[in-house]
Amino acid sequence: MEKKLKNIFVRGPVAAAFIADSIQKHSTQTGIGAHSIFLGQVRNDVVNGKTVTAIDYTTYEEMALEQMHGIREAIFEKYELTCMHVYHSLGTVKAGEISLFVFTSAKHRKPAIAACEEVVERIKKELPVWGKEVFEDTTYQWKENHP
Amino acid sequence: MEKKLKNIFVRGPVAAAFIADSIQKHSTQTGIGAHSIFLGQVRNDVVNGKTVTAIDYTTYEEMALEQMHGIREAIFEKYELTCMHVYHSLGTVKAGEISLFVFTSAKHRKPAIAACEEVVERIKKELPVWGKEVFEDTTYQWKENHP
Amino acid sequence: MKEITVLSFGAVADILGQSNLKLSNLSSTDELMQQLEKEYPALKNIPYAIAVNKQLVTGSASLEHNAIVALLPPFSGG
Amino acid sequence: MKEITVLSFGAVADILGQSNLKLSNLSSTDELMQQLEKEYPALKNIPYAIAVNKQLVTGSASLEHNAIVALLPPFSGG
Repeated sequence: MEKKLKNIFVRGPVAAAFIADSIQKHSTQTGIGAHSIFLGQVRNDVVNGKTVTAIDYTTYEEMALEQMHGIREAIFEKYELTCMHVYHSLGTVKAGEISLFVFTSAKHRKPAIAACEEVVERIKKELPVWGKEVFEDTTYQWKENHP
Repeated sequence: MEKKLKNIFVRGPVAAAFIADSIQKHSTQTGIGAHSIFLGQVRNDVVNGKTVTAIDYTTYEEMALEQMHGIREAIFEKYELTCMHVYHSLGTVKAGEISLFVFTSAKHRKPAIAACEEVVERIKKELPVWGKEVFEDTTYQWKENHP
Repeated sequence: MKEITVLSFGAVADILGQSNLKLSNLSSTDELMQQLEKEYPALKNIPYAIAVNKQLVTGSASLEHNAIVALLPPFSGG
Repeated sequence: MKEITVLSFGAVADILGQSNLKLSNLSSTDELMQQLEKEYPALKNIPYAIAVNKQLVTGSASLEHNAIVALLPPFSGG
Protein backbone atom coordinates (compact mmCIF):
# COMPACT_ATOMS: atom_id res chain seq x y z
CA MET A 1 0.00 0.00 0.00
CA GLU A 2 1.41 3.34 -1.03
CA LYS A 3 -1.46 5.47 0.13
CA LYS A 4 -1.09 7.30 3.40
CA LEU A 5 -3.93 6.30 5.69
CA LYS A 6 -5.18 8.65 8.37
CA ASN A 7 -5.07 7.11 11.82
CA ILE A 8 -8.30 7.09 13.83
CA PHE A 9 -7.24 5.05 16.85
CA VAL A 10 -6.38 6.43 20.26
CA ARG A 11 -5.21 4.56 23.37
CA GLY A 12 -7.85 4.51 26.08
CA PRO A 13 -10.88 6.80 26.33
CA VAL A 14 -11.52 10.00 24.40
CA ALA A 15 -11.34 12.85 26.94
CA ALA A 16 -13.93 15.64 27.06
CA ALA A 17 -11.05 18.14 26.92
CA PHE A 18 -9.88 16.58 23.64
CA ILE A 19 -13.38 17.05 22.22
CA ALA A 20 -13.40 20.68 23.38
CA ASP A 21 -10.04 21.25 21.67
CA SER A 22 -11.37 19.77 18.43
CA ILE A 23 -14.39 22.05 18.55
CA GLN A 24 -12.29 25.10 19.41
CA LYS A 25 -9.94 24.47 16.47
CA HIS A 26 -12.85 24.93 14.08
CA SER A 27 -13.50 28.51 15.19
CA THR A 28 -11.03 29.73 12.58
CA GLN A 29 -13.06 28.04 9.83
CA THR A 30 -15.70 30.70 9.61
CA GLY A 31 -17.35 29.13 6.57
CA ILE A 32 -18.70 26.40 8.85
CA GLY A 33 -22.27 26.85 10.04
CA ALA A 34 -23.00 23.47 11.61
CA HIS A 35 -21.20 20.75 13.50
CA SER A 36 -22.65 17.33 14.23
CA ILE A 37 -20.97 15.17 16.86
CA PHE A 38 -21.60 11.59 17.90
CA LEU A 39 -20.09 10.16 21.05
CA GLY A 40 -20.22 6.49 22.01
CA GLN A 41 -20.06 5.99 25.76
CA VAL A 42 -19.43 2.66 27.52
CA ARG A 43 -22.53 1.47 29.39
CA ASN A 44 -22.46 -0.58 32.55
CA ASP A 45 -24.93 -3.13 31.25
CA VAL A 46 -25.94 -5.93 33.59
CA VAL A 47 -25.73 -9.41 32.03
CA ASN A 48 -26.90 -12.36 34.10
CA GLY A 49 -26.43 -10.35 37.26
CA LYS A 50 -22.91 -9.20 36.43
CA THR A 51 -22.09 -5.59 35.63
CA VAL A 52 -19.89 -4.47 32.74
CA THR A 53 -17.14 -2.28 34.18
CA ALA A 54 -15.18 -1.62 30.99
CA ILE A 55 -14.80 -2.51 27.33
CA ASP A 56 -11.43 -3.59 26.01
CA TYR A 57 -11.17 -2.73 22.31
CA THR A 58 -8.97 -4.45 19.74
CA THR A 59 -8.77 -3.99 15.99
CA TYR A 60 -7.26 -5.34 12.82
CA GLU A 61 -5.67 -1.96 12.33
CA GLU A 62 -4.35 -2.19 8.77
CA MET A 63 -7.74 -3.32 7.49
CA ALA A 64 -9.70 -0.90 9.68
CA LEU A 65 -7.75 2.10 8.39
CA GLU A 66 -8.28 1.00 4.80
CA GLN A 67 -12.01 0.58 5.42
CA MET A 68 -12.15 3.98 7.12
CA HIS A 69 -10.34 5.55 4.19
CA GLY A 70 -13.02 4.19 1.85
CA ILE A 71 -15.81 5.42 4.12
CA ARG A 72 -14.24 8.88 4.28
CA GLU A 73 -13.95 9.12 0.50
CA ALA A 74 -17.55 7.98 -0.01
CA ILE A 75 -18.86 10.46 2.59
CA PHE A 76 -17.01 13.43 1.07
CA GLU A 77 -18.31 12.36 -2.33
CA LYS A 78 -21.89 12.20 -1.06
CA TYR A 79 -22.14 15.22 1.27
CA GLU A 80 -21.01 18.83 1.09
CA LEU A 81 -18.76 18.67 4.12
CA THR A 82 -16.07 21.04 5.27
CA CYS A 83 -14.37 18.44 7.42
CA MET A 84 -14.73 15.17 9.25
CA HIS A 85 -12.83 13.69 12.18
CA VAL A 86 -13.10 10.20 13.67
CA TYR A 87 -11.47 8.85 16.81
CA HIS A 88 -11.95 5.33 18.15
CA SER A 89 -10.49 3.97 21.36
CA LEU A 90 -8.29 0.90 21.64
CA GLY A 91 -7.58 -0.83 24.93
CA THR A 92 -9.58 -0.29 28.08
CA VAL A 93 -12.43 2.21 28.27
CA LYS A 94 -14.34 2.22 31.55
CA ALA A 95 -18.10 2.58 31.92
CA GLY A 96 -19.02 6.26 31.56
CA GLU A 97 -16.00 6.98 29.36
CA ILE A 98 -16.12 7.75 25.66
CA SER A 99 -14.87 5.27 23.06
CA LEU A 100 -16.02 6.82 19.78
CA PHE A 101 -15.98 10.44 18.63
CA VAL A 102 -17.31 11.31 15.18
CA PHE A 103 -17.29 14.98 14.20
CA THR A 104 -18.59 16.38 10.91
CA SER A 105 -18.80 20.03 9.91
CA ALA A 106 -20.46 21.78 6.98
CA LYS A 107 -21.80 25.10 5.82
CA HIS A 108 -25.36 23.93 6.47
CA ARG A 109 -26.82 21.60 9.06
CA LYS A 110 -28.34 18.90 6.86
CA PRO A 111 -25.12 17.51 5.35
CA ALA A 112 -23.32 17.73 8.71
CA ILE A 113 -26.08 15.78 10.49
CA ALA A 114 -26.66 13.19 7.75
CA ALA A 115 -22.94 12.54 7.24
CA CYS A 116 -22.32 12.09 10.95
CA GLU A 117 -25.09 9.53 11.27
CA GLU A 118 -23.95 7.62 8.20
CA VAL A 119 -20.34 7.53 9.38
CA VAL A 120 -21.41 6.15 12.76
CA GLU A 121 -23.49 3.42 11.12
CA ARG A 122 -20.71 2.47 8.73
CA ILE A 123 -18.08 2.41 11.49
CA LYS A 124 -20.21 0.03 13.56
CA LYS A 125 -20.92 -2.19 10.58
CA GLU A 126 -17.71 -2.12 8.57
CA LEU A 127 -14.71 -1.53 10.81
CA PRO A 128 -12.93 -4.63 12.09
CA VAL A 129 -13.01 -3.61 15.75
CA TRP A 130 -14.05 -5.79 18.66
CA GLY A 131 -15.19 -4.84 22.11
CA LYS A 132 -14.65 -7.23 24.99
CA GLU A 133 -17.11 -6.42 27.77
CA VAL A 134 -15.29 -6.99 31.04
CA PHE A 135 -17.28 -7.71 34.22
CA GLU A 136 -16.39 -6.86 37.83
CA ASP A 137 -15.04 -10.38 38.40
CA THR A 138 -12.72 -10.04 35.33
CA THR A 139 -14.75 -12.52 33.27
CA TYR A 140 -15.85 -11.13 29.90
CA GLN A 141 -18.09 -11.51 26.89
CA TRP A 142 -17.67 -10.25 23.34
CA LYS A 143 -19.84 -7.25 22.68
CA GLU A 144 -22.54 -7.38 20.02
CA ASN A 145 -23.63 -4.18 18.37
CA HIS A 146 -27.24 -3.12 18.64
CA PRO A 147 -28.67 -2.85 15.12
CA MET B 1 -48.19 30.62 34.16
CA GLU B 2 -47.54 28.38 37.10
CA LYS B 3 -45.25 25.94 35.37
CA LYS B 4 -41.53 26.41 35.88
CA LEU B 5 -39.86 26.72 32.49
CA LYS B 6 -36.28 25.65 32.00
CA ASN B 7 -34.10 28.43 30.65
CA ILE B 8 -32.15 27.76 27.46
CA PHE B 9 -30.67 31.20 26.82
CA VAL B 10 -27.09 32.21 27.50
CA ARG B 11 -25.45 35.60 26.99
CA GLY B 12 -22.93 35.58 24.15
CA PRO B 13 -21.35 32.50 22.56
CA VAL B 14 -21.34 28.94 23.90
CA ALA B 15 -17.74 28.16 24.86
CA ALA B 16 -16.03 24.89 23.93
CA ALA B 17 -15.11 24.45 27.59
CA PHE B 18 -18.79 24.63 28.53
CA ILE B 19 -19.54 21.87 26.02
CA ALA B 20 -16.71 19.76 27.48
CA ASP B 21 -18.13 20.23 30.98
CA SER B 22 -21.57 19.15 29.80
CA ILE B 23 -20.10 16.00 28.24
CA GLN B 24 -17.98 15.26 31.30
CA LYS B 25 -20.99 15.52 33.62
CA HIS B 26 -22.61 12.61 31.81
CA SER B 27 -19.80 10.20 32.70
CA THR B 28 -21.61 9.34 35.92
CA GLN B 29 -24.67 8.26 33.95
CA THR B 30 -23.32 4.89 32.96
CA GLY B 31 -26.62 3.78 31.42
CA ILE B 32 -25.95 6.15 28.53
CA GLY B 33 -24.44 4.58 25.42
CA ALA B 34 -24.75 7.40 22.90
CA HIS B 35 -24.64 11.17 22.80
CA SER B 36 -25.63 13.26 19.82
CA ILE B 37 -24.56 16.90 19.71
CA PHE B 38 -25.42 19.67 17.29
CA LEU B 39 -23.54 22.96 17.28
CA GLY B 40 -24.55 25.99 15.27
CA GLN B 41 -21.58 28.20 14.41
CA VAL B 42 -21.79 31.74 13.04
CA ARG B 43 -20.56 31.94 9.43
CA ASN B 44 -18.87 34.94 7.90
CA ASP B 45 -21.11 34.94 4.85
CA VAL B 46 -20.44 37.55 2.20
CA VAL B 47 -23.54 39.46 1.05
CA ASN B 48 -23.16 41.98 -1.77
CA GLY B 49 -19.47 42.24 -1.06
CA LYS B 50 -19.86 42.79 2.69
CA THR B 51 -18.80 40.20 5.25
CA VAL B 52 -20.88 39.15 8.25
CA THR B 53 -18.73 39.62 11.35
CA ALA B 54 -21.29 38.62 14.00
CA ILE B 55 -24.91 37.76 14.64
CA ASP B 56 -26.83 39.62 17.30
CA TYR B 57 -29.61 37.39 18.68
CA THR B 58 -32.84 38.56 20.29
CA THR B 59 -35.85 36.58 21.43
CA TYR B 60 -39.36 36.84 22.75
CA GLU B 61 -38.19 34.96 25.79
CA GLU B 62 -41.48 34.13 27.53
CA MET B 63 -42.90 32.63 24.36
CA ALA B 64 -39.66 30.92 23.35
CA LEU B 65 -39.39 29.12 26.69
CA GLU B 66 -42.98 27.96 26.45
CA GLN B 67 -42.39 26.69 22.92
CA MET B 68 -39.21 24.94 24.03
CA HIS B 69 -41.07 23.34 26.93
CA GLY B 70 -43.57 21.89 24.46
CA ILE B 71 -40.81 20.65 22.16
CA ARG B 72 -39.04 19.00 25.10
CA GLU B 73 -42.18 17.21 26.22
CA ALA B 74 -42.93 15.99 22.70
CA ILE B 75 -39.37 14.73 22.22
CA PHE B 76 -39.30 12.80 25.49
CA GLU B 77 -42.67 11.33 24.58
CA LYS B 78 -41.41 10.24 21.15
CA TYR B 79 -37.87 9.00 21.86
CA GLU B 80 -36.29 6.87 24.58
CA LEU B 81 -33.93 9.53 25.82
CA THR B 82 -31.93 9.71 29.01
CA CYS B 83 -31.50 13.45 28.83
CA MET B 84 -31.55 16.50 26.63
CA HIS B 85 -29.93 19.90 26.97
CA VAL B 86 -30.37 22.99 24.81
CA TYR B 87 -28.47 26.27 24.95
CA HIS B 88 -29.06 29.19 22.61
CA SER B 89 -27.08 32.42 22.59
CA LEU B 90 -28.55 35.89 22.98
CA GLY B 91 -26.64 39.06 22.13
CA THR B 92 -23.52 39.13 20.02
CA VAL B 93 -21.89 35.97 18.70
CA LYS B 94 -18.93 36.53 16.40
CA ALA B 95 -18.15 34.54 13.24
CA GLY B 96 -16.54 31.24 14.25
CA GLU B 97 -18.29 31.20 17.63
CA ILE B 98 -21.08 28.85 18.64
CA SER B 99 -24.65 30.09 19.07
CA LEU B 100 -26.61 26.83 19.47
CA PHE B 101 -25.77 23.69 21.44
CA VAL B 102 -28.22 20.77 21.41
CA PHE B 103 -27.21 17.67 23.34
CA THR B 104 -29.24 14.44 23.54
CA SER B 105 -28.26 11.22 25.27
CA ALA B 106 -29.76 7.75 25.24
CA LYS B 107 -28.99 4.12 25.86
CA HIS B 108 -28.77 3.48 22.11
CA ARG B 109 -27.60 5.64 19.25
CA LYS B 110 -30.75 5.82 17.12
CA PRO B 111 -32.98 7.73 19.55
CA ALA B 112 -30.13 10.05 20.54
CA ILE B 113 -29.37 10.91 16.89
CA ALA B 114 -32.99 11.22 15.73
CA ALA B 115 -34.03 13.32 18.73
CA CYS B 116 -31.10 15.71 18.31
CA GLU B 117 -31.92 16.31 14.67
CA GLU B 118 -35.60 16.83 15.38
CA VAL B 119 -34.89 19.28 18.21
CA VAL B 120 -32.60 21.33 15.95
CA GLU B 121 -35.23 21.48 13.21
CA ARG B 122 -37.98 22.46 15.64
CA ILE B 123 -35.81 25.12 17.32
CA LYS B 124 -35.09 26.74 13.97
CA LYS B 125 -38.71 26.60 12.91
CA GLU B 126 -40.64 27.23 16.11
CA LEU B 127 -38.63 29.36 18.52
CA PRO B 128 -39.21 33.11 18.34
CA VAL B 129 -35.55 34.03 18.02
CA TRP B 130 -34.08 36.47 15.52
CA GLY B 131 -30.55 36.82 14.28
CA LYS B 132 -29.30 40.16 13.04
CA GLU B 133 -26.33 39.65 10.73
CA VAL B 134 -23.95 42.50 11.37
CA PHE B 135 -21.43 43.51 8.68
CA GLU B 136 -17.97 45.02 9.11
CA ASP B 137 -19.34 48.52 8.51
CA THR B 138 -21.98 48.03 11.29
CA THR B 139 -24.85 47.83 8.80
CA TYR B 140 -26.97 44.70 9.19
CA GLN B 141 -29.59 42.43 7.70
CA TRP B 142 -32.05 40.06 9.36
CA LYS B 143 -30.93 36.48 9.02
CA GLU B 144 -33.09 33.99 7.16
CA ASN B 145 -32.82 30.33 8.04
CA HIS B 146 -31.77 27.87 5.38
CA PRO B 147 -34.57 25.30 4.97
CA MET C 1 -60.99 51.09 28.96
CA LYS C 2 -59.51 48.15 27.07
CA GLU C 3 -55.71 48.28 26.88
CA ILE C 4 -53.37 46.02 24.99
CA THR C 5 -49.61 45.71 24.73
CA VAL C 6 -47.97 45.26 21.35
CA LEU C 7 -44.51 43.67 21.33
CA SER C 8 -42.51 43.74 18.14
CA PHE C 9 -39.31 42.02 17.13
CA GLY C 10 -36.68 41.93 14.44
CA ALA C 11 -37.60 43.65 11.19
CA VAL C 12 -41.03 44.62 12.59
CA ALA C 13 -39.43 46.45 15.52
CA ASP C 14 -37.17 48.24 13.03
CA ILE C 15 -40.24 49.56 11.19
CA LEU C 16 -42.15 50.53 14.32
CA GLY C 17 -39.04 52.13 15.80
CA GLN C 18 -39.89 50.58 19.15
CA SER C 19 -40.49 47.14 20.57
CA ASN C 20 -43.23 47.90 23.10
CA LEU C 21 -46.42 49.86 22.40
CA LYS C 22 -49.53 50.38 24.55
CA LEU C 23 -52.75 50.82 22.61
CA SER C 24 -56.38 51.23 23.63
CA ASN C 25 -59.80 50.30 22.35
CA LEU C 26 -58.90 47.73 19.75
CA SER C 27 -61.21 44.76 19.66
CA SER C 28 -59.36 42.42 17.29
CA THR C 29 -55.97 41.71 15.75
CA ASP C 30 -57.38 42.73 12.37
CA GLU C 31 -58.27 46.14 13.71
CA LEU C 32 -54.84 46.44 15.29
CA MET C 33 -53.11 45.54 12.03
CA GLN C 34 -55.16 48.05 10.05
CA GLN C 35 -54.20 50.79 12.47
CA LEU C 36 -50.51 49.85 12.49
CA GLU C 37 -50.25 49.43 8.73
CA LYS C 38 -51.86 52.83 8.28
CA GLU C 39 -49.31 54.41 10.59
CA TYR C 40 -46.37 52.30 9.37
CA PRO C 41 -47.01 51.46 5.68
CA ALA C 42 -43.70 49.55 5.41
CA LEU C 43 -45.32 46.84 7.55
CA LYS C 44 -47.36 45.77 4.53
CA ASN C 45 -44.20 44.73 2.72
CA ILE C 46 -42.80 42.25 5.20
CA PRO C 47 -44.03 38.89 6.41
CA TYR C 48 -44.87 38.44 10.07
CA ALA C 49 -46.99 36.22 12.27
CA ILE C 50 -49.09 37.30 15.23
CA ALA C 51 -49.21 35.80 18.69
CA VAL C 52 -51.79 36.74 21.31
CA ASN C 53 -50.71 35.90 24.83
CA LYS C 54 -47.86 33.80 23.41
CA GLN C 55 -50.13 31.70 21.19
CA LEU C 56 -49.84 32.04 17.43
CA VAL C 57 -53.15 33.05 15.87
CA THR C 58 -54.36 32.56 12.31
CA GLY C 59 -57.00 34.88 10.92
CA SER C 60 -58.32 37.59 13.20
CA ALA C 61 -58.47 37.07 16.96
CA SER C 62 -60.45 39.10 19.46
CA LEU C 63 -58.46 41.00 22.06
CA GLU C 64 -59.25 41.03 25.76
CA HIS C 65 -58.17 43.73 28.16
CA ASN C 66 -54.43 43.35 28.91
CA ALA C 67 -53.83 41.12 25.93
CA ILE C 68 -50.23 40.91 24.80
CA VAL C 69 -49.94 40.92 21.03
CA ALA C 70 -46.59 40.01 19.52
CA LEU C 71 -45.60 40.77 15.92
CA LEU C 72 -43.18 38.08 14.83
CA PRO C 73 -41.15 38.19 11.62
CA PRO C 74 -39.82 34.83 10.35
CA PHE C 75 -37.75 33.14 13.05
CA SER C 76 -34.04 32.81 12.46
CA GLY C 77 -32.58 31.25 15.57
CA GLY C 78 -29.84 28.67 15.64
CA MET D 1 6.90 -23.64 -0.39
CA LYS D 2 3.68 -21.64 -0.12
CA GLU D 3 3.31 -19.91 3.24
CA ILE D 4 0.35 -17.99 4.59
CA THR D 5 -0.32 -16.00 7.73
CA VAL D 6 -3.58 -16.41 9.62
CA LEU D 7 -4.66 -13.55 11.85
CA SER D 8 -7.51 -14.10 14.25
CA PHE D 9 -9.47 -11.69 16.41
CA GLY D 10 -12.03 -11.56 19.18
CA ALA D 11 -13.88 -14.81 19.85
CA VAL D 12 -11.95 -16.59 17.07
CA ALA D 13 -8.62 -15.76 18.70
CA ASP D 14 -10.02 -17.07 22.00
CA ILE D 15 -10.72 -20.43 20.35
CA LEU D 16 -7.40 -20.63 18.51
CA GLY D 17 -5.52 -19.54 21.65
CA GLN D 18 -3.36 -17.28 19.51
CA SER D 19 -3.83 -14.42 17.11
CA ASN D 20 -1.08 -15.14 14.58
CA LEU D 21 -0.47 -18.49 12.88
CA LYS D 22 1.89 -19.42 10.02
CA LEU D 23 0.67 -22.27 7.83
CA SER D 24 2.04 -23.93 4.70
CA ASN D 25 0.73 -25.59 1.59
CA LEU D 26 -2.88 -24.48 1.67
CA SER D 27 -4.30 -23.54 -1.68
CA SER D 28 -7.65 -22.01 -0.70
CA THR D 29 -9.59 -20.52 2.18
CA ASP D 30 -11.89 -23.58 2.12
CA GLU D 31 -8.94 -25.86 2.67
CA LEU D 32 -7.69 -23.60 5.46
CA MET D 33 -11.08 -23.61 7.19
CA GLN D 34 -11.36 -27.40 6.98
CA GLN D 35 -7.97 -27.77 8.61
CA LEU D 36 -8.69 -25.21 11.33
CA GLU D 37 -12.16 -26.56 12.12
CA LYS D 38 -10.72 -30.02 12.44
CA GLU D 39 -8.12 -28.79 14.90
CA TYR D 40 -10.45 -26.35 16.69
CA PRO D 41 -13.99 -27.79 16.46
CA ALA D 42 -15.45 -24.88 18.48
CA LEU D 43 -14.84 -22.73 15.40
CA LYS D 44 -17.83 -24.38 13.75
CA ASN D 45 -20.14 -22.89 16.36
CA ILE D 46 -19.36 -19.21 15.93
CA PRO D 47 -19.92 -16.82 13.06
CA TYR D 48 -16.95 -15.22 11.39
CA ALA D 49 -16.04 -13.64 8.08
CA ILE D 50 -12.79 -14.10 6.17
CA ALA D 51 -10.57 -11.44 4.67
CA VAL D 52 -7.65 -12.20 2.36
CA ASN D 53 -5.12 -9.39 2.20
CA LYS D 54 -7.60 -7.10 3.96
CA GLN D 55 -10.41 -7.76 1.45
CA LEU D 56 -13.50 -9.62 2.61
CA VAL D 57 -14.09 -12.77 0.55
CA THR D 58 -17.30 -14.68 0.00
CA GLY D 59 -17.13 -18.36 -0.89
CA SER D 60 -13.69 -19.90 -1.25
CA ALA D 61 -10.72 -17.84 -2.38
CA SER D 62 -7.38 -19.13 -3.64
CA LEU D 63 -4.34 -18.30 -1.56
CA GLU D 64 -1.09 -16.98 -2.96
CA HIS D 65 2.27 -17.25 -1.25
CA ASN D 66 2.47 -14.75 1.64
CA ALA D 67 -1.30 -14.24 1.72
CA ILE D 68 -2.64 -12.80 4.95
CA VAL D 69 -5.90 -14.42 5.95
CA ALA D 70 -7.92 -12.79 8.72
CA LEU D 71 -10.70 -14.53 10.65
CA LEU D 72 -13.17 -11.87 11.70
CA PRO D 73 -16.01 -12.43 14.15
CA PRO D 74 -18.89 -9.91 14.00
CA PHE D 75 -17.58 -6.38 14.44
CA SER D 76 -18.51 -4.54 17.60
CA GLY D 77 -16.74 -1.21 17.48
CA GLY D 78 -18.17 2.10 18.63
